[in-house]
Amino acid sequence: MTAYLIATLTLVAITAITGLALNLQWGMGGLVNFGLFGFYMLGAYICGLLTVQGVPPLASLVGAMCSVALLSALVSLITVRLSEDYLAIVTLGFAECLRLFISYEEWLTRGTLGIAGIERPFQGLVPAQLADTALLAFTLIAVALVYGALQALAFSPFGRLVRATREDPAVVEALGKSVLTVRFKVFAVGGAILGLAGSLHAFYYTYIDPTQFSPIITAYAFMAVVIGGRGSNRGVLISTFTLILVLEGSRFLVDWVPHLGSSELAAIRLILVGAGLVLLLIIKPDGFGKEPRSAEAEIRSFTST
Amino acid sequence: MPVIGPSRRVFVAASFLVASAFGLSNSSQANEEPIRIGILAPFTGTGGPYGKEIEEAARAAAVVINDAGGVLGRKLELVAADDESVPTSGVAAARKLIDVDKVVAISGVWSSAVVLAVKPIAVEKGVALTTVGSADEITQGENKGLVWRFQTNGKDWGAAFAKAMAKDGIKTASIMVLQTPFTLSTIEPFRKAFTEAGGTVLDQVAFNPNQPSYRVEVERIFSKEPDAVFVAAYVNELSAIAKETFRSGYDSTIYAYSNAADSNGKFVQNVGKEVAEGIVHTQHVPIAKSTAYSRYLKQVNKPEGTVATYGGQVFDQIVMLALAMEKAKSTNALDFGREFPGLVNADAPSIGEPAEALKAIREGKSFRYSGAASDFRFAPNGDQTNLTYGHFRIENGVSKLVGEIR
Amino acid sequence: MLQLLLNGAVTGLLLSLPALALSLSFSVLRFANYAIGSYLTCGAYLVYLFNVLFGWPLWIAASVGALGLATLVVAIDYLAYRPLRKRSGVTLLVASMGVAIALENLVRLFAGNSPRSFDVAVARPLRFGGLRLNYEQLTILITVLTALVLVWIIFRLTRLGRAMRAVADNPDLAAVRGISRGQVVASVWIISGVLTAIAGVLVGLDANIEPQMGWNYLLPVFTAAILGGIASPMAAVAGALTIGIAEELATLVMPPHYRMIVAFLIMATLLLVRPWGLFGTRWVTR
Amino acid sequence: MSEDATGLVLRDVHAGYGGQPILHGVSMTLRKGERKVVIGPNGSGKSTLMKTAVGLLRPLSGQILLNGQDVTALRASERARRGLTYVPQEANVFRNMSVLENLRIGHEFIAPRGGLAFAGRLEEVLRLFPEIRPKLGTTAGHLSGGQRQMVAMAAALMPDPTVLALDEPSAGLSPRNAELLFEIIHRIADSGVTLLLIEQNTRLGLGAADNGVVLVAGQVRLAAPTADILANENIRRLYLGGA
Repeated sequence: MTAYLIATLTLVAITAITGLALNLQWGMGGLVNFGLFGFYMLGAYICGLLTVQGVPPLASLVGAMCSVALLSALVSLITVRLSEDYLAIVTLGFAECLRLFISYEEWLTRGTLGIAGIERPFQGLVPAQLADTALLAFTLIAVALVYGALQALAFSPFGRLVRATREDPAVVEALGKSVLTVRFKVFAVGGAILGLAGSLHAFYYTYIDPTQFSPIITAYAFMAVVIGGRGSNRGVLISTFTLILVLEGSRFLVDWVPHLGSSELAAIRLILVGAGLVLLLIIKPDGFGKEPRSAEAEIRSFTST
Repeated sequence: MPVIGPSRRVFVAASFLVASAFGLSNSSQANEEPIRIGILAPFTGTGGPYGKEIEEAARAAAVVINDAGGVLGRKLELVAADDESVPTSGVAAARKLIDVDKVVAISGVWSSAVVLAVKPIAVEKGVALTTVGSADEITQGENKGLVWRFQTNGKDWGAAFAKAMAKDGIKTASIMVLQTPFTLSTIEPFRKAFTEAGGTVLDQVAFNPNQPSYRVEVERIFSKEPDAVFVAAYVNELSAIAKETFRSGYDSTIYAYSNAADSNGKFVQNVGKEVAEGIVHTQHVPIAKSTAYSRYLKQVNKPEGTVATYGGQVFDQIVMLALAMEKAKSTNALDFGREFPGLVNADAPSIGEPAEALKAIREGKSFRYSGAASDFRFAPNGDQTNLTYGHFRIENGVSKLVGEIR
Repeated sequence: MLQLLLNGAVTGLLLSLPALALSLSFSVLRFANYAIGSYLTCGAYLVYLFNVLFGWPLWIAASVGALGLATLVVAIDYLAYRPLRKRSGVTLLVASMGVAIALENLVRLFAGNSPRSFDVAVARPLRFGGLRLNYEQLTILITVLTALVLVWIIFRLTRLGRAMRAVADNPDLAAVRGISRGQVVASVWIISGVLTAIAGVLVGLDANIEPQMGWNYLLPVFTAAILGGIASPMAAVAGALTIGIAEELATLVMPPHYRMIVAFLIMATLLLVRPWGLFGTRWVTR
Repeated sequence: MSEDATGLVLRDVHAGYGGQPILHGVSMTLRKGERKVVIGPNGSGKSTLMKTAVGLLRPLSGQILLNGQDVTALRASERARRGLTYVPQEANVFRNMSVLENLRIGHEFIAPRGGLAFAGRLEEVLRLFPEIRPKLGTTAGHLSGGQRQMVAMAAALMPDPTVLALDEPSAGLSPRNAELLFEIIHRIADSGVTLLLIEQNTRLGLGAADNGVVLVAGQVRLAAPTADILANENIRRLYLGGA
């Protein structure tokens, strides 16, 4: 059981990092990145490919973070001209195309067969029984670092600028700041965090293939941010925990309701997940947390129109 | 303030989860308790159509074994979990099976990608992994005698298609392949064998799972009018493609896997007799002539002659696990896993009835188990060898065995 | 070449009904309904129920199924979306993801995972010289065009149509002009429900009925709607045709499995040049 | 018809956004046939008052009566059907629809069924606005600001309302166009409609009304005939910019 809890907590931590990245890009910056899972996948693949080439895991992780940050920043260039909904579909399409590319370009990515035997950080230094615990510790440190960095960013002048850009890009331009530069940075930092989350995914599973990455990752991240309360990093941490608890906890349904077929139970489980999500949105309108520097009234007037 | 409410609720839920899990793990420690085997199957997602067949077969086998007195005096208990046909969910479900339910083996496992993702955990935790996944990579690498494939590997199956075509006098063929590890693994061997036998491959297209339509692919492949088209896909894609081919007015013969083109009779039921007419499929046999297979069909209330390939294979998995544990007198997978080859490779009389086989082990008699899905033997790496492939043709809605290929 | 154009146009028409339904609900409710795919699936299964289990002729089954789906869609709006109406579009989008997951699995719970077909015999194609047109394509062609004409008439020439366009154009002004938003919202859902159910039947005829069928159409439908300019429903039809034909023609120059990339590139380029969509007029967010 | 023949009454209305009140107890009475203008500095709550009066904003407390009946709980669409029509400040036409369609929508959801026929009303309204007759087929979004304002007013007049509420009709117009528009407002007022007007341009606004209300910080500072307001030195200095 302990081993299962450790594994599940690692999953919570990775999802939390993804949620934090989205909270920066969409929660604070207002950029609807539906292609989140593509950047996450890219992080996993770059990290995985580098590792199996013999690059040390930590170096692969840094490499993945840098490359995803760069690519992500490039994608931000299209945001200038696109409104919210269009940005959503363009990033989603981009991610889907990326997945097609990874599925078919076998010479580079091993295609649908995936990459097996990815080495974890400190693999040789930790006894095998403690490997999962070590990875959990490593992941939790990563969560703490990302959380700390994003909190610092949220309270910094740049954080205010990001929020201002979300509220009214025209005003920011009028103040002589470049909206594009702000978005470029937001996408780059968010991309680096997604690269980190993807790399941790690769370390956790030690095997990656294209079917592991689907829009459901994006959906979970959005659920985490919306339930957590848009803009609140602490809220995201609480809501990811709740989310994974619901998703994983529902696997135990099988043990409590033994007289239904597994196909039916599997379906019931997912029905409950979907309905639970809607219910949570209805009964918990403001999520679990609040945005720093309470720009609440402003935010509310923004979201209600 | 807003934080207190939810976090308390989270805490309560978490402790509930932990408590229930401990309840389970404690109970599984007592010796008279049942031996647990995990069924990891695709109940939702791409593999959804096969999940039920897999679970039913496993349950049928467990009933047969338990009716024969169980294993080492204990009952077999199956715990099913949904892998959603996705590796990430598969890993989460497998971890729950291993760490919470304390299963000694994970069986079923349909998707090759799920197997590849679950394998490192199973090997690390010393849990047996029996699968119907077909990708060659599954049995490669250090598996500690834990990973056993109850399915032909892609290489042999691909070659079998080439042989079937040669027998049918096919000169030109094209390939439509679903982009998954298993389906792809049959393509190169097929090409090689088919060209060596003097055939010509005209064209090949790959397509993605869950495409809204296959019209483009059908148009491209069938418009060149090859004698045959090898459609390497599952029942959903094959159904759409077969219908599309028929109503587009093309006549090339479709060759497909039996688990797609028969799939328990569902394929014909889905596309109709007219569309299904003349489609050729292959699968390792005897299926139809085996004692174990008849036992399986009887147990799940299916008529004689039903071709349920995954079902037969999973039935064999559970029976073999039971026999191996009984023979090793251990529920530790590292011990009983090694017994697999000996149970089927022995040069001794064949037994197809699981109850008889169990009895034979208890009495120390020498025998070999002759499986439901095929009369297989095991290679040391975990692959089945020595398989015979059935060569079926659908005529008037029914699959007819027209020959055998070795 | 001509064959490709024909096939592409038919595929595009198939996309156009759900794309129209999507942008219709978007234009009035200002949120992208992610559950449109699972509505399509539900519609197909409802019709399957009447057609195969009750043995009714397909067109009767389809009519009853369409009404059934419309009722379901209105009920979902009442239960899930209405309590969230004051919230941001993205909150509603996330809620619709929840609805999508729940609905798809509700179908799975009752109908299982195996692919199914309507009780309609598959027939060989009609041939016009070298051009082949199969009966499903013909059905799609006639049904979709009829549906589109009807929707156009409702839109342009009826009181209800004016009310819908007014709410889409300016909800506050529509309210002070005496238009009850609640009724318009309900009508929009009913029309979307009917259109989506018809699309479900056509997709089921074209491929299979299976729990994932709507999900598979989700991305092309969204792309088509956005290509047309998501807030202008009739333009979604043009967007759908563009996608259908472009993907088909793309296979002339690249492997078919990459044809989605072509659709994506067209969309991305177009949005950069005309950020308000192909045929849409400029529409201001917020 | 109620016995005291009042058009619109607001009683101690508190209203605002997100729980933050902007109006702090506003009361006013608009008699039948009266022309009343609300003036006041920016942010004094004029628009909030208007939105509350027509039903786009629900008051936190207080009461609103229309023709003697309590309409506080009714939505804008229901108040419109009871004879209160409204021309918002911006976005006052359906931009993607033709002028004719705008007028039709102004009529068909409000006018009682079996009441005045559309064609008849259209003629009457076009007599008030001869300028838009040639533009009937044009898409409203393509009109100039002044023309759009006219279409908006015409649409609001289509159902033959008892009370017409205008929110800053001169906003965004050139002084010349604003003058022209107010000539039309005079014409409308002369047709006998009860008029509630909010106007930034106090000179034009006061010129078009019988009575004025000065709103400051969400409270009524002064309610008096327009002539008295124009004569009031303090008000002149504070709000009329010495005009």
